[in-house]
Amino acid sequence: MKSHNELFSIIDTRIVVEEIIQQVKSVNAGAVTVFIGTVRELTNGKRTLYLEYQAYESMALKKLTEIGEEIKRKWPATNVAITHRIGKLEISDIAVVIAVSSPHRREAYEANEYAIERIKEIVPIWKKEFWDDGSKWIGNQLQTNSYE
Amino acid sequence: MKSHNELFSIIDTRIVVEEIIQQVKSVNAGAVTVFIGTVRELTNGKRTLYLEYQAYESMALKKLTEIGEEIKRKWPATNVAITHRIGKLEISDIAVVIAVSSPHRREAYEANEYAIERIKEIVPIWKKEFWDDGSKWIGNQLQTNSYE
Amino acid sequence: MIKILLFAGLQEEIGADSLMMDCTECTVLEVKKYVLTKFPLVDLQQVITAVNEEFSQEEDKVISGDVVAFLPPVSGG
Amino acid sequence: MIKILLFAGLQEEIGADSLMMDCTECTVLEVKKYVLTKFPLVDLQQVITAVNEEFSQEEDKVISGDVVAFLPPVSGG
Repeated sequence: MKSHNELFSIIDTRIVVEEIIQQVKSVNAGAVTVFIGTVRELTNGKRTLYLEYQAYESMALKKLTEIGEEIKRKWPATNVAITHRIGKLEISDIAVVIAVSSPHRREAYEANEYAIERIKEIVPIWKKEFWDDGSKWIGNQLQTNSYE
Repeated sequence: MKSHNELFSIIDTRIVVEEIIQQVKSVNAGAVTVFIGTVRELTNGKRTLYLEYQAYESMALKKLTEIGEEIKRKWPATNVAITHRIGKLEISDIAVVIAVSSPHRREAYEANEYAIERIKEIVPIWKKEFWDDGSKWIGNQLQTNSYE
Repeated sequence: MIKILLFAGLQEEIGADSLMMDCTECTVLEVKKYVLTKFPLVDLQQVITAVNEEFSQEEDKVISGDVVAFLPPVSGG
Repeated sequence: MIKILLFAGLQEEIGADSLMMDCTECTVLEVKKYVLTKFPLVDLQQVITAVNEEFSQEEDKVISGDVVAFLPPVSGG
């Protein structure tokens, strides 16, 4: 399964960072920023065994594309590509990659951070954490904090 | 030639981004930020043919290592790796890669941007731009601006 | 008929990834009430809704053939 | 003897990547003046210096065997 809309994808296989970087390459780019969200072992002192991500796929893809459009409006000289993985992820696996290229570095950092904030606000993707004593769907990360 | 000090390197061959990312991987990292500085074609409307980077190598390596130590003091939970390329670089070639991993994303962005600012301040590396009508050593980028 | 999509914890609580509701024209609020009538133990307070993949308000109209998604707080990224 | 390292534009202007200066103990300022005496057309106003790979001030002491680097404004990254 790979449902993708050029620069914005939801996939259920391993994300290859280099491929996302290639999607934003441009002779006008002096800077590329990349954000890689990975599964970490400890969250609030609790040991995660693995995660499961679920998406409302068609809407998630639409919202990722919208985030790309928002970024183009705010920072017109940038190029953006975002891939989010769903399904079962182990510790250190990559859940999301955001690549932004820009002539100048300031915009590349700003646009990249904007993208991850917006993903956490509007993209319908959910994470379930599995520990050795149970599991839980994680919600509302922006307020209750877990991985940010 | 590859003079490196574990996480901090000056090389005169192609930089492989994935290798730098691997150097900061950790089960405690939920976020990895990567900055990739590339050679762009147009600077202030002028078409660059290629660049040449020169370093005071031993001191540059020492200063990169110091920047890593500064970051560890400011953001103790981060891991940092920096590789800078020297010699002749063509358009779109990668000049520098900075990778920062961290449990939380805010620090990973902040530490990464701090690293590139510090590189432009204290690391003895110089860039010469070649155009079809001449060439020039670039200096003082932080004030007169070119690629930032 | 309206299709109701369920995700994450809500999907597990209800034990289905979608439900059908028989109506030709109603509001999002009515769809919510329908679900609460059938599954009174479910908590929809933090759930936001999307109609045909666009975020919606409780007063928004829904017609037969529309897809209403019930979205628990997201945790992607 | 002190070794003086030159880089970037300065290296090209002087036409050498290093110079030697005969002194057993002097200051960074004296090393600068020595270079300006030999190459009066060179502009050192924006150049900063490093002694043994550490940034230095004009009043810093230099002894035989030290390496003094003349660093034009950097442009790495």
